[in-house]
Amino acid sequence: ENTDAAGGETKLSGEVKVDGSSTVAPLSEAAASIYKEEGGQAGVNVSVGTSGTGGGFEKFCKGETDISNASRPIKDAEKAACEAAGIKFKELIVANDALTVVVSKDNTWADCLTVDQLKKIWEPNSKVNNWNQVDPKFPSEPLKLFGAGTDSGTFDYFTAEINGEEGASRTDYTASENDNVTVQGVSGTKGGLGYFGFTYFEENAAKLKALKVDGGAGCVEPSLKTAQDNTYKPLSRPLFIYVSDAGAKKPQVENFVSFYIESIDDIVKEAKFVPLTEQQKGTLKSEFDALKAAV
Amino acid sequence: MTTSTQSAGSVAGNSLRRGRRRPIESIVQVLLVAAALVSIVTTVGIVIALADPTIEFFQQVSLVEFFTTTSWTPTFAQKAYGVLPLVSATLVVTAIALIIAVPIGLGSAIYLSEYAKPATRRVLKPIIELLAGVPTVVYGFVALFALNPLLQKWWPTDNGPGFQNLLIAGIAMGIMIVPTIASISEDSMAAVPRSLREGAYALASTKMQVSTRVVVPAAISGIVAAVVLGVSRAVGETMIVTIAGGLTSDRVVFNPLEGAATMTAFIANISSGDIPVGSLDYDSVFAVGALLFLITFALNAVSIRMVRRFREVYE
Amino acid sequence: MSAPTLTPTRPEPSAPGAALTQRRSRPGEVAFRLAMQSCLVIAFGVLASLLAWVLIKGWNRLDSRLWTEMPTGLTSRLDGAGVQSALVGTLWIISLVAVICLPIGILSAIYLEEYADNTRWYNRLLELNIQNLAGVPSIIFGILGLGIIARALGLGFTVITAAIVLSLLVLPVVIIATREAIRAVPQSIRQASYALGATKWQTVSRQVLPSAVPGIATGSILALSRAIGEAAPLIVLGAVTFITFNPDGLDSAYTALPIQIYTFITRPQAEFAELAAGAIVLLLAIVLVMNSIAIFVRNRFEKRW
Amino acid sequence: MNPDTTSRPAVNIAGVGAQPVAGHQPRAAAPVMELSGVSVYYGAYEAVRGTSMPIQEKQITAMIGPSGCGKSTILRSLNRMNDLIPGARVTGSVTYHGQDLYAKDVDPIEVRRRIGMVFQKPNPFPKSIYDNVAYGPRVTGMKVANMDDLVEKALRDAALWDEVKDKLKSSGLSLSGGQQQRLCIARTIAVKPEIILMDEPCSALDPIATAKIEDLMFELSNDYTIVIVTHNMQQAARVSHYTSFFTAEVDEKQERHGRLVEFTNTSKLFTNPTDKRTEDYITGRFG
Amino acid sequence: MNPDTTSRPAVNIAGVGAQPVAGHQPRAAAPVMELSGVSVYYGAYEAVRGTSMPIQEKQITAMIGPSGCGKSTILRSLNRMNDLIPGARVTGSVTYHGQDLYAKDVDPIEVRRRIGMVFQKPNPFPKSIYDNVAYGPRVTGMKVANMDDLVEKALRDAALWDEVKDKLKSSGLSLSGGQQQRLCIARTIAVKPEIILMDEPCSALDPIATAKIEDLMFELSNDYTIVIVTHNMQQAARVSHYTSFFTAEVDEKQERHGRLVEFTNTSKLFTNPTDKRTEDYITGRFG
Ligand SMILES: Nc1ncnc2c1ncn2[C@@H]1O[C@H](COP(=O)(O)OP(=O)(O)OP(=O)(O)O)[C@@H](O)[C@H]1O
Ligand SMILES: Nc1ncnc2c1ncn2[C@@H]1O[C@H](COP(=O)(O)OP(=O)(O)OP(=O)(O)O)[C@@H](O)[C@H]1O
Ligand SMILES: [Mg+2]
Ligand SMILES: [Mg+2]
Ligand SMILES: O=P([O-])([O-])[O-]
Repeated sequence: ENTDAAGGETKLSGEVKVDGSSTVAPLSEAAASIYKEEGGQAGVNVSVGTSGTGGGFEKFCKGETDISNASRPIKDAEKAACEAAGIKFKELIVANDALTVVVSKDNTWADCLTVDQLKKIWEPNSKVNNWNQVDPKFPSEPLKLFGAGTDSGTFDYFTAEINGEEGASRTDYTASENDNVTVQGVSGTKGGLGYFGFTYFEENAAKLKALKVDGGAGCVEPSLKTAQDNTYKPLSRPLFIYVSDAGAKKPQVENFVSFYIESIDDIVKEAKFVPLTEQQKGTLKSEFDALKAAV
Repeated sequence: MTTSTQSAGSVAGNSLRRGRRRPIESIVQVLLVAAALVSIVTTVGIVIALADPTIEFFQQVSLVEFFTTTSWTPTFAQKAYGVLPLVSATLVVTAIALIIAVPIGLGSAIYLSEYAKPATRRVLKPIIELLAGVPTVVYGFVALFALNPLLQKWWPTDNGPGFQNLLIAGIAMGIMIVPTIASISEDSMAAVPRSLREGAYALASTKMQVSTRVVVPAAISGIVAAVVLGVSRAVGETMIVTIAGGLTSDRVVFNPLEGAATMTAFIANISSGDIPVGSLDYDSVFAVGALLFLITFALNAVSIRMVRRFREVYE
Repeated sequence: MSAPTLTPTRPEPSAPGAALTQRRSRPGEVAFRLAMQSCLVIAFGVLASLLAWVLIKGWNRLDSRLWTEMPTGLTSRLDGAGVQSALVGTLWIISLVAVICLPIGILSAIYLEEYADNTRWYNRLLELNIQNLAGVPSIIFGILGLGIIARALGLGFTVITAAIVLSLLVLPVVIIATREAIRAVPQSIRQASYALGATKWQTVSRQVLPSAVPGIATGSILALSRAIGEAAPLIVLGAVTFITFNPDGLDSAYTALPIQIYTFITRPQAEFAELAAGAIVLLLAIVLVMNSIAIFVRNRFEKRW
Repeated sequence: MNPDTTSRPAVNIAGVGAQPVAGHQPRAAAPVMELSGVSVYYGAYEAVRGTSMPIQEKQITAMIGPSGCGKSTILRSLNRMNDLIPGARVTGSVTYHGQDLYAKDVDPIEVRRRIGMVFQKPNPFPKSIYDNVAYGPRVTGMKVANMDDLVEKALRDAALWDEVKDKLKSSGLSLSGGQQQRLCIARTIAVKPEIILMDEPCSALDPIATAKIEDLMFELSNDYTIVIVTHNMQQAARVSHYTSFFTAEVDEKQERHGRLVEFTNTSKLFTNPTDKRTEDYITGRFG
Repeated sequence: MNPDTTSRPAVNIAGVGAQPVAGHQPRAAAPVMELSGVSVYYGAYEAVRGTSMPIQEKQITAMIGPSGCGKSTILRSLNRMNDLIPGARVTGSVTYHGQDLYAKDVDPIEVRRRIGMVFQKPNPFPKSIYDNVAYGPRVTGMKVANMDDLVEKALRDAALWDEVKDKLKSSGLSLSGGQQQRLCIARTIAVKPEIILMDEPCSALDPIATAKIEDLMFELSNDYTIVIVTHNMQQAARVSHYTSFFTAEVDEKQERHGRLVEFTNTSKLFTNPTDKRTEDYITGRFG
């Protein structure tokens, strides 16, 4: 049935409102672009906002959007807001990401950091300001830190995994909503260190060096494969879209999400994210079917 | 027409009593007043939009903490609500902008008003006004991708400015306000009556003497008003600092080579981001907004005074 | 006093008829002139090179695709991407701003200049309020829009919300410019009209306004061009950043050029920076053309009474 | 225009060596307007004090006096143009055919239609010549059978028709100063007022244009009552039937107040002034 | 001031009934400046044509004539104030003690130090009274032993000292119009010029202030050469030793050009003008 819709036999119209994480936005933008070209529904208008994961949920739980992009799972407080407003939803994992820790190409000493070392660097009130404080084997080189904007899902995820509490972080680093700042900052600073989504590393691999991360099972390098098979621990993360029941009732939204799921491989490729595993894809389909059934 | 005598011309002794009603006049009056009220409603709206969350904010954060502590980290786990870092960054950027814009703007104005040939002035003045209209997102882009790389390249020492820093934001902002300052001070210099210049020339003054001893002092309140306007644009400017100024706000920064968040940059970043309505963090945006509103309010009051004085000087 | 004394030294002030020819050399004079001139040259030089830099940076993007193509989320197709939806969004917003803001602004100005008795406290308050609003940072208007217009009035994140917010933002500009234009119409024209038995509105509508049209047009265009370039309030309003369709109504989602530029800047692919530069050139072209028209109108048509 | 029905005043303020000529007596006439005890205030400042004088029908009444003595102020009080100045206030009585001009139920717009005004600097509207003249009839809602005829008549009466008949569509501002002033007069005539007030109508004009306007004024006095303010004594002497001389007195608080010193017929005022100050002024001992 | 050494001109332009009094003859004197064949252009427009006249030392020379005839233009050519008007150009010769004022190597700033100027509207700088007077000596780099003395002397000479001695620090703009004009004169005197040019210095003033300035001018003529433009014939007659009468001629292209009609001593010009146009003007037949 949804194949029919995706094939464009029924002419749909109306809006599909997507908002939320700026990390996930490229994925939904790619979906929207492919949908526009191949979805066969010229009357459907998809818009993708980038209010951030939290901002997205805020609108989502007010019923202002149909789909919310998220770079972390929904928080309890947000869930409660949705419940209070009578908004039911389904969480769908649409891609994987590897939060990549990067240093300058001039950094010849560090190849791998343990989670403990990362924590030592990033924990609240950390006084680590030189690479040799991270590891005495490292040379004396001032450590300059760059990181995600403090109101992003990326920041939440990184702090939760490394420092053990969401939002817990030292504060004296160059924070930016704009990951290009981190790219430029780290690549131009010999002792620089920063983190962001895998895509930004891939696009700038010529300027940056990605560090391996030792989550207890040895050093693992971030890559499509290690992110997919979850061996890049603890910084590989899933990326989500949340679809509301009310949204899914709208034929054009249902049609778009179906298309999103059908074409997920192309979309992920275009957006340069880490693709889903076969198992994840299976879950995705079944979750969506469950959603449709519920509607 | 109601009176038959309307077109009778110079018939003597016609009554002058109100003959005709003029309903259009009254309708127009009502419309005009209604339109004028829109601006009052706007101000009231701003105050309402700011007041509620701001009051809530200050129920949880004391004014003392807000104004005296030196770390602003509402989005971190260990939250701190001292607004001074945002204020200091705003000050630094504004100061840099003025250091650049005031001399260049004023110099340009003096040249245009006292030295340039009328034909030159006729061409350049509109161009300056034209440049005053360049959208600020353009300056942000240019600061980030063109100016800062240059600055980093030319910086004499190793620990030069970072990718985002207050210096570059200030420079870009300075460049941005040059046209405003130049144009308004030129206006006020042009408004100095010719007769004053002639009086000075007739006393055997040179051009420099006329410019610096007569024209600039006579136009000073207009010039000050231009500078104050420049300050208030710098304080309220958002895009440049958001793009090129940085976001750090955990301590008071006076070193322009570091990046730091100004009040506006904080608002722009947070209000597009990840915070739930009603939370303290959300309220903090409005508290900063209210502070910004008050600061610009004060600046405007100064500027309005200046302009008024400047208008009255020669009357 | 008899024959003129042509003493070579600088004469005692009252010595009549002394030679006028020994020009004092005035090096300070020359230096000052040069300093002032360099200020102007620097100002123009810097601004010109910045604009030139943007032009060069966006050069590859400066063809019709910029406005015939939509933005794309497909990194493999970035070459063919444009900013049509943002351009159309900007045009929508600006037309609405014109419709909302200009009548209100012009009527307010007429009230203040021609009708208000400015010895009354409420009229002075009104005036002060407008001058003050003119200096309120644009981002505060974003907060107003978010809290009151989008949420409290329930207009949501739509074209009309953006248009109302930007209208309120530039309203003081229109009012102040219109007042200047109205004030520039000489009193003698009003008096002549009243002396012929015209009523107030007849005088205002038939004499004052037509004469003030160039000034009003100038102020209006400048206000609109300011509104076109504003990004900050739209960011606070949460303007949508990716749209592959053109807005089709007041309640439609939208994006606008400054927002599109801002989001392009944050993307990792180099093509986005290029596209941002291209979009900037487009935005600049619109703004500069509008401003030029405004300045031309002012210089060409403004009456010198 | 029939010269026989008018008596042209012809006082000549002579330079040394020129022969003074006594002016004609004004025609016998009834006052159309009467000022009695008129003071005009700008805010708290009393600009002119207790002025009483008549305005005679179809005569030219001139007001002279040094700058700032309140001539314009009094003139404007005659058609309530002072209403337009915030804070201006008139006390005493100004009557028009016996009606109090400042009574509550008097419509100032109606007043101004009856009592027209021509200003110091020619101020044509930035419209076509035709529209300048047609403006008054249009806004006052006059019933006009044929506007073209009315415009032509007014322009003829203002002695401008021949000069502009081929370019009625061009802007009033394209005319020379003297022509512009005649256009302003035509515009005023077009609404068929009874009285025309003129505030230094020639002071912005060259001598030739001035002569034309003076001739015109004189012709107009066949049909209209004219009040003219002038700083030019010669002009008052040349053109008017009656002259009032104003001056400014300085009071104990060093404030200056305008005062009517003498009002009488023109030839008497210039040949045989009653007041010492008038004599000083017209003989050039001050001013 | 010693009245014996000066001859006060006293031509009286009389109204009817007043007795004309022939003016005194001017003192014998040598010309300080000479205009010969001076024409002044604004761009392509020739505002004044071929003017030739001397300026006599320590005498008052008046320039009269209807508006627009080029009086101000000629006056400004005497201290190169025309240099400041873009496009203004002077042909013919203006000499100062025999030196060509417009020679290449003449320093216009030096010219203006010697030949000061007072303007129609009083234009004190928005500075203190003291600074207004001290301005000239300061900018010209005069060696001044004691500036206070110099300021006092200048203010005394300008007959203003008594009125302002207690408020030298208050703004020049706080003075009345007449006082402001005397301040401008004091300011000019302070740089010890040889010649003072005055362009309608009383036209913005009331009669009392005017009288004061006229007295002052007359006293100043003991020490200074004065050239005054006035639109007020009476004033010229009262105050000057020599008078030049200008008028405007209209040429074949309908352009108006100023022309010097007659230059002679004041009493002769007013009692026995040579030119018909002068006579018409002073007898009030036009203007
Ligand atoms: N609108 C006004 N507000 C306050 N004072 C005014 C106003 N108009 C005129 N005055 C004052 O009233 C007095 C009389 O002015 P008015 O214009 O009537 O004089 P006038 O005789 O016409 O002079 P002039 O010959 O210069 O035109 C002057 O002192 C003037 O300053
Ligand atoms: N800066 C200027 N540019 C062009 N033309 C000028 C300029 N100044 C004066 N004129 C013209 O030159 C002519 C003479 O002007 P000028 O001011 O010398 O006359 P005036 O005799 O002083 O008149 P008034 O009595 O009105 O002051 C006039 O036609 C005037 O329009
Ligand atoms: Mg007057
Ligand atoms: Mg002049
Ligand atoms: O935009 P975020 O994914 O960082 O919330």
